[in-house]
Amino acid sequence: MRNFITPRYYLPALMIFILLLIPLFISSPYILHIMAMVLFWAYLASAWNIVGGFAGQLSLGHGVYVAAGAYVSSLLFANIGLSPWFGMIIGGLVAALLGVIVGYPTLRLRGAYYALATVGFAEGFRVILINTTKIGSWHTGGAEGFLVPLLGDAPQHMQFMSKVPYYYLALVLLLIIVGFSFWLDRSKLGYYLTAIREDEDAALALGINTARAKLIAAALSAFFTGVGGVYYAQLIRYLEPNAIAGAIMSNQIVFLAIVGGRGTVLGPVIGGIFLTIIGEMTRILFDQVMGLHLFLYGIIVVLFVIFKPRGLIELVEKPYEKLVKMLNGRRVEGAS
Amino acid sequence: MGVLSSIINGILMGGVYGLLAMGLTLIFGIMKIINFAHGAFLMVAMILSYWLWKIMGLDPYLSIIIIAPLMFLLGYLTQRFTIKPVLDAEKDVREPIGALLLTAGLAVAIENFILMVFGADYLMAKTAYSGASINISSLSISVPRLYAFVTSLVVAFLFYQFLIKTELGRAMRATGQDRGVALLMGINVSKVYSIAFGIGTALAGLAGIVLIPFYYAHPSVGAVFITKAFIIVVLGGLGSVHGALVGGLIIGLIESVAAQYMTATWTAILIYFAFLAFLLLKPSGLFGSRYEW
Amino acid sequence: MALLEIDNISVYYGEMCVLRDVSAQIDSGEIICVVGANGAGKSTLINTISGLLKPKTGKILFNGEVISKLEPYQIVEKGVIQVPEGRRLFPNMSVEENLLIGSYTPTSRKKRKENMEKVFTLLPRLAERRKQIARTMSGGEQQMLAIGRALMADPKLLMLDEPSLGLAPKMVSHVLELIQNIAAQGVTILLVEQNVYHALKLCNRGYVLENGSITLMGTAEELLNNPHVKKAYLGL
Amino acid sequence: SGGGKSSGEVKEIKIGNILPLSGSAAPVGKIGQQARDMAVEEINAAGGIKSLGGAKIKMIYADSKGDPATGVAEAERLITQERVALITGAYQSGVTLPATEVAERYKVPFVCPVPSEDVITERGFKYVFRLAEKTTWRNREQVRFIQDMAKKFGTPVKTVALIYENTAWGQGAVKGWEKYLKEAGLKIVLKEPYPANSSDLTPVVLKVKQLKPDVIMMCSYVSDAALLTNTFAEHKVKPLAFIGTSGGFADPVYFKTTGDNSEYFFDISTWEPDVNRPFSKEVNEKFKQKYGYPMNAEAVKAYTAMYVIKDALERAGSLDPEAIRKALAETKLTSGVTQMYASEIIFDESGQMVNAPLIISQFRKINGKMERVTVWPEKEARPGWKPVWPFPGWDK
Amino acid sequence: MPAKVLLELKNVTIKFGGLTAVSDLSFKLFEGEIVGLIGPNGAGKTTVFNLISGVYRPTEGEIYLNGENITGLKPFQICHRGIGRTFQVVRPFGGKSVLYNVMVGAFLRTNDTRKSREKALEVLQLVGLYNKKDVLAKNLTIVDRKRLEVAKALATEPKLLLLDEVLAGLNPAEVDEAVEMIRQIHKSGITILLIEHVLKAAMALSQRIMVLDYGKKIAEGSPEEVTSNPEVIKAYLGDNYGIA
Ligand SMILES: Nc1ncnc2c1ncn2[C@@H]1O[C@H](COP(=O)(O)OP(=O)(O)OP(=O)(O)O)[C@@H](O)[C@H]1O
Ligand SMILES: Nc1ncnc2c1ncn2[C@@H]1O[C@H](COP(=O)(O)OP(=O)(O)OP(=O)(O)O)[C@@H](O)[C@H]1O
Ligand SMILES: CC(C)C[C@H](N)C(=O)O
Ligand SMILES: [Mg+2]
Ligand SMILES: [Mg+2]
Repeated sequence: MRNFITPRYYLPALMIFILLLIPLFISSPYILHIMAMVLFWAYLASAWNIVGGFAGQLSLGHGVYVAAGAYVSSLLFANIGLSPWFGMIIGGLVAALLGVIVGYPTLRLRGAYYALATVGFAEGFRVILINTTKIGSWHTGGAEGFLVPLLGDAPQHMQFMSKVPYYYLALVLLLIIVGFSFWLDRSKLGYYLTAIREDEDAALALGINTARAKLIAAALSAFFTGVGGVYYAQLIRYLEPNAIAGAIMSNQIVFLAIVGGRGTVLGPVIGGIFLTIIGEMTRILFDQVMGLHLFLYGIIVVLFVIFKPRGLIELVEKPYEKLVKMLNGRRVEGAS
Repeated sequence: MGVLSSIINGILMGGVYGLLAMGLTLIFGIMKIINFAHGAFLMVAMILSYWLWKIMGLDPYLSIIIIAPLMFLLGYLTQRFTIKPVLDAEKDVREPIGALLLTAGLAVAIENFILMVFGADYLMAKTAYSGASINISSLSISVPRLYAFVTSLVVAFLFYQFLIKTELGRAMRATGQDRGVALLMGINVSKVYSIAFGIGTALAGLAGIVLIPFYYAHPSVGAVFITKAFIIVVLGGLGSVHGALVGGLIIGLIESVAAQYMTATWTAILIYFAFLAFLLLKPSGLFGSRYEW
Repeated sequence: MALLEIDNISVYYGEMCVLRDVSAQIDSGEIICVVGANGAGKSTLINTISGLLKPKTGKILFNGEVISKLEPYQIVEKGVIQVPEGRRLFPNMSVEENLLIGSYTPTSRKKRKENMEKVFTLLPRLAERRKQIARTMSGGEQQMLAIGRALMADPKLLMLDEPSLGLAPKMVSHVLELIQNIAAQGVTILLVEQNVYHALKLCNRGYVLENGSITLMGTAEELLNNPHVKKAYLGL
Repeated sequence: SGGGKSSGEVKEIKIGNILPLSGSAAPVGKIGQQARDMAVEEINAAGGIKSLGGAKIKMIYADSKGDPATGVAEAERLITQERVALITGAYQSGVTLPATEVAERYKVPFVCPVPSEDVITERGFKYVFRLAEKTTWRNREQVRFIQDMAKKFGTPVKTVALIYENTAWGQGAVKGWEKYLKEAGLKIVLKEPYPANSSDLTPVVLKVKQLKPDVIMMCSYVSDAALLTNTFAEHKVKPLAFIGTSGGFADPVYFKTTGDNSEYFFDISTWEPDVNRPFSKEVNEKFKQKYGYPMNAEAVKAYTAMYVIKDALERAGSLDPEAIRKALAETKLTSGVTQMYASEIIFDESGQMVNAPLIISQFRKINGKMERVTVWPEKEARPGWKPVWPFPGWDK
Repeated sequence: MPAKVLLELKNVTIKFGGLTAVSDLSFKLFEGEIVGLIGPNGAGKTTVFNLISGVYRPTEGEIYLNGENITGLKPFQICHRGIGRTFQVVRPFGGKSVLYNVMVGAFLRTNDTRKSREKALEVLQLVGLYNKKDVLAKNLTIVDRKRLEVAKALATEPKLLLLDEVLAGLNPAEVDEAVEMIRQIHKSGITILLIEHVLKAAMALSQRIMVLDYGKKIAEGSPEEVTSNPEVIKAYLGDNYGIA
């Protein structure tokens, strides 16, 4: 029991506590909306990290899973009134299925071949979404996009007029994925994925069914990403194939994870939070001059990569360790 | 007749795609970096070429003598001052993901810089031959595309000779196979990287120049071509120069001929999924070495 | 004046000191052997001379000139050539291309034809296999090629890092013979070997490197008779 | 929510504007911004909003990047952070759809000058007002034009090829075309969507050439519009008529990139520089002076929108969103510069402007320069000009 | 000795394009043996390992483990059935610690992280890497990498261990240590097949030696028998063999 009052436990707890309290101090729906988006992006980056970081498979097509989750849950919601809460599970499962479908043919692909194959798949999927206006009698909107019906305040259908519930929902999702990553990092599967990332042939020789491990990783990653898609659908309430399944979405997810530090538990979270806030700030502060804000954003990414090639996690890890040490020291002193 | 026309058009366009893919495959083969800024460089060259034509009346093909060296320099400096530090930090990594991300960041910065400075207009050099076509009975062959195709072939040939025959070309290939040992051969690896990136960028520039008489430049024009170039490079086999050209021709042909039998949007789907199916059979592309990866 | 002079160098990987105050010198025409346990720092020493690693303190002189601040390619241009541990050929290039790359430096390029002839007479196997892709060759052939490639650079100082590693006994004697032949042509040689007995038989002088420091040096004979060497490296 | 203060203390009125200011639609976003700025400068220079004590309008621009999610975030920000009185935008229907929903939720009026997707005003929203015509209205007029020409010139039109970009806008257009062409008894021989921003449209053109349709109708943004036009020229495709659907064909850049190739093409829009309406010439001239190129219909709608808003603010006399909404709903503008767009501006129940004036222009080379010449309907036509029908061919 | 046959190769052949790397090879390994596999460079030794461990599928012939036909099984399936191997070109998971590397192997027999760690530490003791358990694998020297290679394979609790030149690059003193280590492993009940060019060690360890040349078995027998076989001397040892 004593262990639980070490900084290693109470610092994260403190962080979570602060995150929980934020809505009490911020009333601006816009800021809450942005903060929900920030947490949401951190969540997506973490979900990607399962396959892109731990297993080292650079997927550049994760938008597909966001879209799958979003479309499946929204279609079920609009057509048979299925609550997106259930849609989350079904959307996630469908995304996971897609993850396996993409994962299977790409099993033998390594490195850049895999990365670019996922680009091809995602593009193909996006074009299909654009070209499909109906699935059976269900209207999907094609390129016109799909408007998620607005019910007003309907918590049972994941719709709220206030931003606070969205914020908490994003926070919960993020905590779940971080908890999962933390577990994964220490589990057999995590060890296996890391081994595959480092050297797939050697992993095979150690009895690892690399194909299965990769498919499990792909399915898990796609599942969580798909769940994120369901959230996105209810937050934005409009699904547009280019925006949701396009390269911008897919690349953004990867950006965040890598800038933060891929293959680590908290790297993608940090990347998601940092970059999203920076992107938002530059856009708001510099959108008078056409292009300026994205120019600055690009430059900032470039500088991050040059100066912190292993990810922003480096920036946070050391001071955090120091802080833990310091607090630890003080506790010991205090105890004596 | 229609099919013949579309075959010809597919081949002509395919050559240009191949030219663009060649630079991408070169950079990958030697530095193991997927260069996401390739499309942005294409765009920069198109815009430069346009302005040279617009202000000085310089024919785009003549502007090669100015733009190719300029693009080379741009690539050279980009590698020297941005990619090199990242690569140095990722020395023992097989695939420098950081460098990949860096090029993606650069792409965003370059595109938006051009947007800031030159605005978002759609620019095209309407040269005398821009709309011209050679008509043989009902067959018409677009002159600017023919020029572009011929240029692509010539450049591909010269470039291939350069890689195979010259000292520097050999050094570049050697560096691509093992950069650690290349050092021990007296090769200045970081300079070779800069040159490779410079040449890759210049190739993107050439693709831009041959496009500008019949295609519109704007800050995000790179996006129109880059995904195609990615697919082509993988199809041909990463790092394979002739693979890039053949891949370009294949994609050009499918795009053009298949569109006669289905809508143009479905050809896109066909291309992407045929590509995946192909990779299933041949995971390292047409001419890629499975030993490389 | 010594051809190569290593003056009190220390080399680190990060925080870890791998070579500590190492000094050594090699005169023109000598065959020098460095022996030492695994992990003693032998490869590190060679890589530092080649410029792949930079000493934290101390310096290295070649022909009286400080080279420890130069880039690897500049050092190669001076004629300091290494045959790296584990051969490291360019796997997808032919035998011939591997050799051509060997003579990349401007000075060696001039003598390319003549050196190629020399390599082919020394290693007739390579002449037979000119067009074979390096990766498809057997271990022994690959080692031949690695040495031939180094010879193409017209070395003044040739450093070989465990050239007999993984070779069948018959091959080992062959390679060591070859080294002797090369030396006979006036190339100074720095040899790192686990096959201590064979190596010392071959060379004039030797250094024993242990835990990053030179603990012993002397003529081959002295070392062969040294009780510590006998026990630790010859297994006698 | 909104910035409801009493009129006495109002010094400036913030208006939020969501536009694509980066990405591939940035050029059109920029024109929209310029047109709005010019109008606001005029309004402020003329003493601002008098019923609010001469309060000045302050424009706040937000870049949607053409991305719906960004559009939503910006709508949230404009409303809750900037506390704008109302919003205009968002050029693309795809961004407008979710962004207007945000406004509806906060009960902040949203004026849409350009986006034409039908459904925007068909969702029962109360705070969304659209100045633009619906996409299908254009289709209806285009078909009427074809029938009219066929009769007038005695050239029967039987077959039509539809070429459209595969986006919200294009897919919306094709629905209208199908409906009205069917009603008119015309046969669609080709329905060809293509991916927006194509690298090569030759395959599409070759396909059309094979089928030899009587009329070719197109729906494209400028890069594809120009590419199509030039490729048709290269392959000398010769139907009775080429008809564009505004957007790219109405973009000032279009002439620059197509040159003579576009001569004799038709386009549908709501405004043309030569249109016979009050204020048209003057405003366009001023715009040309200021920015170096003429207005297009979308610029005019953006410009007009600011005057519609001004009028509503004057009548509302307050920044209370409910008051503004009510004023907008009661708009009945029949005088002033808005005349250049429509002689009468009224919104129906759904917030849709009724009777948006649609006209057809033909591209003609006059004194060595390409111009858009209004040719239909006859009463709006440039005096002395008539449609050239059928398409005379490429060897001109 | 009525020992049980653990592994049997029956007429195994593999061709790479025109090259027959292993040709009509048959042999048996009995439970509890240490057998040496020697031969000139390129004779096909490593290829035999790759065949047994499932990296390659034989063009012809079958492979049996404990009487079960394992021909064509995937490497991981074969590992599950109890064959561990090391690679001639060592392949550590470079970016991870020594302990992490070995735990990956240990996870084959458990799902529990704690148990896997215990097993890994035990193995590290055995191979003498315990003190370096937290070092990143890529920073190990060649010997230590070879030890790690053995440790990883051992952690999978194999019945049969295939060792590919684990002694190469060691000096005589180190060879002695390593030989001792292999004996320990053998003692713990593991059957061993080893490829080795360091003849002294191969002879000291092996109860039986097979000699491969051009993919064919040219000799088999006790170390003494084999090394005095003229064919072996000609193909492998060379005429001036026998100095050290
Ligand atoms: N890249 C590296 N980073 C950190 N430490 C390293 C690195 N490379 C080698 N070392 C360490 O430096 C020491 C010396 O290594 P070196 O390779 O020079 O030894 P060696 O004498 O050549 O051994 P071997 O006979 O195994 O080749 C070893 O302890 C090794 O673990
Ligand atoms: N995948 C492959 N493709 C083509 N040839 C191969 C392949 N693997 C091995 N070979 C060839 O098969 C032959 C046997 O190789 P192998 O690696 O088994 O030799 P070895 O006996 O282990 O030699 P060494 O003692 O040098 O390690 C060699 O000629 C080699 O080039
Ligand atoms: C081009 C415009 C007339 C159409 C508008 N951009 C839309 O998306 O609805
Ligand atoms: Mg070494
Ligand atoms: Mg072997």
